[in-house]
Amino acid sequence: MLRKLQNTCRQLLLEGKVDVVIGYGQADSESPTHPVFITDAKDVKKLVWNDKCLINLVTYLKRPEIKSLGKSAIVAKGCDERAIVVLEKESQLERDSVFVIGMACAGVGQPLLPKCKVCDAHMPQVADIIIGSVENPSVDADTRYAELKSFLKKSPEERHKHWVKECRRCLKCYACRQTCPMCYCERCIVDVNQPQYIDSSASTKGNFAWHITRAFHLAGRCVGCDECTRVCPVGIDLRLLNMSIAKSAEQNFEFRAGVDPDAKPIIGSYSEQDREDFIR
Amino acid sequence: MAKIGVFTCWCGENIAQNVDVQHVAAEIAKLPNVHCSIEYKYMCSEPGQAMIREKIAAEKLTGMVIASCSPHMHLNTFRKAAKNAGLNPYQVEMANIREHCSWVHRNREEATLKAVDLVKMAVAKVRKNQELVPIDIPVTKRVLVVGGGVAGIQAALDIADAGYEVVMVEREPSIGGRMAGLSETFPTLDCSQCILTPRMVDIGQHPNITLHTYSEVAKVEGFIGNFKASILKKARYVDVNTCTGCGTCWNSCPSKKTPSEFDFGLGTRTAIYVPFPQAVPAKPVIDQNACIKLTKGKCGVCMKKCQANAIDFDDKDALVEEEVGAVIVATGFKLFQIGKEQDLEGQSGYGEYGYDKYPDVIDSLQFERLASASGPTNGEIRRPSDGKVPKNIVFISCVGSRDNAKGVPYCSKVCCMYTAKHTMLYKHKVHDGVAHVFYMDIRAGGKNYEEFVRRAIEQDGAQYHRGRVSKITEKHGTLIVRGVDTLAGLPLTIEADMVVLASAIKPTNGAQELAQKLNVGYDNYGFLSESHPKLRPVETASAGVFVCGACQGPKDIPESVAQASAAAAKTLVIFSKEELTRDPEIAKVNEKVCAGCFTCQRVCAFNAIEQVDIRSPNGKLIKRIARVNPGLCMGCGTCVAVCPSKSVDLSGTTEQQVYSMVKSLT
Amino acid sequence: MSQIITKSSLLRLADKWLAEQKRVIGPRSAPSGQVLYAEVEDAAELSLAGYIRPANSIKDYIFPRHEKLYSYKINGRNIELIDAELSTVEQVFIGARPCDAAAMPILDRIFNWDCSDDFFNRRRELSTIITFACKEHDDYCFCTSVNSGPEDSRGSDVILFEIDDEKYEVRSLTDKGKKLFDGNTEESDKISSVGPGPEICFDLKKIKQFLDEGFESPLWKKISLGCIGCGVCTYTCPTCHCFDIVDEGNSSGGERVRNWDSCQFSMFTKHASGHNPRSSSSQRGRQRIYHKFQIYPEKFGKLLCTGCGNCSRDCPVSSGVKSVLQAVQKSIMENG
Amino acid sequence: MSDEKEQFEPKIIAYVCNWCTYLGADLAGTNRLEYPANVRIVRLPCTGRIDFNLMVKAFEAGADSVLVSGCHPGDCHYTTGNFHARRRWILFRSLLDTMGIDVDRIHFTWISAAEGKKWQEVVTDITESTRKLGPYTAYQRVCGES
Amino acid sequence: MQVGYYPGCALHGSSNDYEMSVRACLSKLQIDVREIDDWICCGASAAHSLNQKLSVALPARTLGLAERDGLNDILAPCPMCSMELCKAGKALAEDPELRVEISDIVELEITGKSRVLNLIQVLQEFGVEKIQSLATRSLSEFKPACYYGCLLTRPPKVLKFDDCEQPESMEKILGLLGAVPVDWNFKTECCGAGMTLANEDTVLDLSHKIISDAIDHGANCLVVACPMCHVNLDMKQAAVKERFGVQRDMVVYYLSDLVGIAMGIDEKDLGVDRHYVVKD
Repeated sequence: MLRKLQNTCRQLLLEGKVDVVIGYGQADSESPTHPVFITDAKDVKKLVWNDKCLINLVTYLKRPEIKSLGKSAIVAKGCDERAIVVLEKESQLERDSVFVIGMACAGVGQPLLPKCKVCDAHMPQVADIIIGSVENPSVDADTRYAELKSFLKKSPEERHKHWVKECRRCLKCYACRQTCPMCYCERCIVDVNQPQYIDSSASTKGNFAWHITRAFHLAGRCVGCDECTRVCPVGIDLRLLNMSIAKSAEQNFEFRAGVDPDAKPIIGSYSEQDREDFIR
Repeated sequence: MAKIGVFTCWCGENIAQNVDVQHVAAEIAKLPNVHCSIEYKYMCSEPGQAMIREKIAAEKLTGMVIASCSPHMHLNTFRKAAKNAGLNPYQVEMANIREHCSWVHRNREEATLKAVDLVKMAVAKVRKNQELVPIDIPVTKRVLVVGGGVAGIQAALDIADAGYEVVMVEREPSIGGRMAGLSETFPTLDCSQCILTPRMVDIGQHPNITLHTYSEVAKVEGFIGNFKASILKKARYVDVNTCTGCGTCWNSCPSKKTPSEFDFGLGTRTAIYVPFPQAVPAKPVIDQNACIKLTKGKCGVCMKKCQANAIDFDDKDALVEEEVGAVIVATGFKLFQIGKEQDLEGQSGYGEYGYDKYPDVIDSLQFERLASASGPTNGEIRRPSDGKVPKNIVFISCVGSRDNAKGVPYCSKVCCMYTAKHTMLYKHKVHDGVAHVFYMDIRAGGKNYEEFVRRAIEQDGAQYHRGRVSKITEKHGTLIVRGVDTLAGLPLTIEADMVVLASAIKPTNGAQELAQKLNVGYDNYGFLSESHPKLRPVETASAGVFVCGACQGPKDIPESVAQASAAAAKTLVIFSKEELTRDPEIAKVNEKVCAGCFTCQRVCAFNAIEQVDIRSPNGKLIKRIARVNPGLCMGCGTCVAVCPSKSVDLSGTTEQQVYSMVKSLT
Repeated sequence: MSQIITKSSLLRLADKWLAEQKRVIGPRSAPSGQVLYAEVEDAAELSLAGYIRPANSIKDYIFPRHEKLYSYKINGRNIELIDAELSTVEQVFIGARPCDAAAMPILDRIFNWDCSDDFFNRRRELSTIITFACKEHDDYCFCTSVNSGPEDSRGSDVILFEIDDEKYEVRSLTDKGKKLFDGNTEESDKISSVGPGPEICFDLKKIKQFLDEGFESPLWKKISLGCIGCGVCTYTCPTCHCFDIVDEGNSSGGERVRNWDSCQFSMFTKHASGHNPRSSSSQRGRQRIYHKFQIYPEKFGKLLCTGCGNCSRDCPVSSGVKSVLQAVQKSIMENG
Repeated sequence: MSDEKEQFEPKIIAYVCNWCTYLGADLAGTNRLEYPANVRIVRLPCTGRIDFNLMVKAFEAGADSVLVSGCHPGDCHYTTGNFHARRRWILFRSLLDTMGIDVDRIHFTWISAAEGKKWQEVVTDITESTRKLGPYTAYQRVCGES
Repeated sequence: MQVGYYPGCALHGSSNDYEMSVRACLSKLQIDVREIDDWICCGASAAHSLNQKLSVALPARTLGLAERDGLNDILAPCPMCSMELCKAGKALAEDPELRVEISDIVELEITGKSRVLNLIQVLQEFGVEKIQSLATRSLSEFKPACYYGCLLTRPPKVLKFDDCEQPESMEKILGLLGAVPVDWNFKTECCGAGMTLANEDTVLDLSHKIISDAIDHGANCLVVACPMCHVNLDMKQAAVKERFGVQRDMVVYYLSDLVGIAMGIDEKDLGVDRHYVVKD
């Protein structure tokens, strides 16, 4: 697989199809992978592919520094790739401005990341080329949201306490925001102080408001790559929040972000039949 | 630094009774930025307003709050007052301490407490208010009228007579619409064409009216005051300018077999034809499917015969652009297709009536042609099958109307009247004939309408049977009509020579497509939606687009005409100013921070948000952002709620204003 | 001769401090598995072994990420200011790492340079830092490359050396430290020490040279490409100390607070005018290195880095001071 | 304690649309329909304008309950605003539920300009139910913490 | 092609000639006809007038049996039966609660998914052209008036195989087999059906209208697909003749009779000789 990957990228660069390849590199087999940006065909050997390739590189497609490098090819797992679908839907990139190298992937991380255990995107869908091949398991919604389900067994009070605890830890380092491929706003609402939507302090109040906002701004957009959770230095399980909206979206609107390129975004569309049992 | 004046109103006892207004005024006086806080018996009264004006001038107020009744009651009153005193009217806010407070709370302490809060909120808001200036949009003083029926004609003439240009688009080769095909009209029985054709001629000759017949609206862009419509002129193969309408061509055309659309198939026409003698323009078109030259390549008789050599077989469809400031939709109606419309799967709606199976079962518009002096039988009632004059004729009303199972649930409104009319016309022409009517109810609401129906029954002896017809069968050339007379409580079988079905009224074909082009809503049946059933009956969801006539719902001629004039009046309101003034309380995009996700565009019900490219001086695309079209935005603010970066805000209810209101409650 | 304490009695001691209403702060594993410095209510919560170092640093409790400076009440037109009272709680850090403790003198200089910061100083006074010398290190550690090391005792009041799973050797360095342990240790002849620590991975002199000339070097752009612009490195760094002061409140009053801020945020240097002198992530990445290895040293003669490696260890994309400086070193080797 | 509960006057912040619910409340006034004085109305053009941040802010401002109300589906003055709003609420409620925020303290209603009576009932019911729930101390504690 | 077979009471009693005809015809077409084991009465016109639940439960049990035996398509040659089965199936498919309740009552798992077909539908399913290809003789001497009666095409919401007011399907089938169906009025007229014994006058009157209209429009025979219609038009024809003096006898065939004849089946095997009115 790795050879095919490297050859593909070499070709792309030599033929001038792309100016930069966004991929995974690694200092040595022990250390974690890091992003590499290859502009010279002879550097493709720097590319690696293994179960340490956790980062969702799609987030770089939104960064001006990377855009300025020209047309890019990107190494993407099935789960990462969904972010590209959403970014296209939201006019953040033109599909043909990026060459997607889809990697067949049966899961990454040691131990396997939680998302991989319930992943149904082992094989990329919209990639321009797919390298390798694995069985694409079908996962039912119950399994997909099992973690959330068990969390919701807690009483509302317990749940509230849980999040208060988590928010006390939060440093407001915004790693969750910065790493998210969907957080491409030029000015994040949390950086606005006229009006002050969200207290900028890393106080429990400020953190609480922040995490509600972050999660809800991703409603119908979060593709569940879980980067926010992975990068959190104090280990807040933001996955649960993202999941609670994703689940609602799937249950109420049969919608999963980034899965069906033709589906209408749920924020910005509506059905007269939308449920309103909670409305008096 | 804001200088705010707060004026608390007693509203006589209305407020003062349950709210301690002095206390409120005193409390509010303590607030920062509040320069004066005054209570008075009647703020809305002239002395009250005078006081307000003085204060504004004296204290040089930059904003003010009126604590009194509902803003829906007096906001404009006080904004005017402010304006007269030189304060920007949008610096005025109201606190509703009457409807929302003194009138609904008996406990004086609580009510007073709440009143103070309400005023605090208003002060907090006005602190953040900005001066707003109404937006001016240039207006193209031309109107596009879609549909050349009686409604369209009326609207067009009204506007043209007022001195503005009108562009009329008609799908058929001639204007006139449905009314041109009618015989006489209820309740006066005056000849339809006699009253309509002069109006048609006026349209044709009016210096302010550009007429596009045999044309359709292909596309409409833009917004109120500034529409751009592209109109598809179908190939006519006849040069309207050189053609004199002498008639040689259609008299000599060898292809005569085509069923006439105008006569609903009861007569035939030639391939080159004018739909009816009084057509406007009185110039023919060539039916490319019937023309021998155009189908088989040889013939061209008309071309040879034409003195003016106006025939051009190479004619092509063409697009013309028209710039207009308003659009009036008057596309009219068609009849429910009996036995053809699969309104309910497995049912062909009224197959049991054998329409299309028995030639002598016809619909009401066909009957109009039979009864019309200009019709295929020159006004004699003769049945299609054998030209025999029917001695027994049955009219069935509500065919499709008021029928959830097989038709449409609504009442088509005019059938009761024209059915009564039909019985009269029939009796006046066939004195020894008998006219039977099967009906559900007789709905004759309208000036002289009920009297008209009574006349049909009492003077012209129409036999009315309250009940439905279950089946029509045929035996030796007579139609066996079996139904029930629910008043008599007996089954009823009538041997008829001819049956006329009063078919339901539906919007004409293509009405929905047109509505989509204009961003106008329509109901389940395709009738265009007015923006308010009571108060804005001719306006639509998209500003500058008006509806009139049967495309908005079943209507008779007087109603259609009245509504057409209403639409014309509304259009003239727009044209009455050089520039259109729009409420400035609309959305605005902060283009610096907009990331261009266009969620706002998706939620906008008025297509008010467009995508704009921001380019560097050397033309390089920097980014694509959203921009609000002030001509279209209605100020709902849905875009604000969905914008994740809050790059769009709503003037008059900015995020700043709302948040400071909420914060003021702590 | 040396002083010894058993693990169990150390924990008992910690419980005693808790009983004395002292705040005890030490490594504790979070639900997610991360080990973080946190306030404990029971010595048993402490996890003293089995990891390299906590993901955060002890600075959190001396220079907290969110701190009230004063509060204000608005009553009609008059506004009343209320001073925030200084902390009064004694706090004991147990199980700090030398690279945490060594940051304290560095911060002291900052918070007492042009004016002395009462909030900070009071917390320092009230803090006693018990450090664990490092027996182990990982690829991220580079203390030895920045003039520190696994037994660096700067900033510590007490430093403990693990003898075996049971015992520590106690070296009290200050009276504060002594007071805590007096009477709770046994005499012993064991003198323990730890290994040499990580091998030196870049040459400070070379780095210094490069910084002197290399401000405009294209290298900065290259090595910052991967940065996603979060604040993890600065917020988990024992020495980073930038902060922002804001008012938070409503119509009836509020607080003026001091929050951590990060030079890695694009907003950090954004002017009201909209102009941003450090608009690109390469400028921001460069800034952090210059601050640590040139600007601060030029002012205070010391480095603004203790080589703890948190910046890389916690970095979402595994970048950080070490890898950057190694890259710098490499480029020097390659093209002088 | 129970006595205090009796005394407790909940603070309720209502975000209502200008064309239906606000007028409904006006009608309640014109008809002199009495209801508890605990509600503070914020008038917005349309439910579509009401962002979730506003509800969070209301709690931060010490509200014990929040009411969001607008035109019945299909009656929206701006044709579709309330449909978009409804969709967001569906998603937002599931998030709040996960965060253990008391969904019994966020009320959504459709109240038309003709339903002054309904406005009276809704406000009365919400006030009473909130009185029973007591002050929203859980959230206020969050806001208190530094 | 395989169909479950639900004869219903009529075909096992008064109208066993119909059963003969259907079985003979279908076996010639090599359609595997499986009689549903242990089927019970459909409730016909009686049940729903007594007890709504009973009127669902009776046909439901038969449906349940069919599902148990894995029969997806059920042929009910009697329109009354097929309508009852259709209605029950529809009700069960649309109302999960009812499904649970009824399944419980009849002690069978019912989904309501199995399709219920009448004779015409089965022939359509099999393929009219295919029948034509199997035909050995032309029906050119037959000028049938195809009589559907009041039930065969109803309820239209359920039975969508033909237009409910102006049906054509029988004409199509017979037309292809060479017959010359006449265009006439009373295709979907009621024959009095259940009134045979209760109110003979009405039945005779209605039957007379039907027969004479057929004759008026030049038919030389009637074709039906309903046991009840056959009884009223065939068995009662003598009585009709006696009362109204119809000019001549009209043989009343079942659809399957003529299809069978076209395929060269002996009239005896089709039970045509058992009719009251026979060709002289």
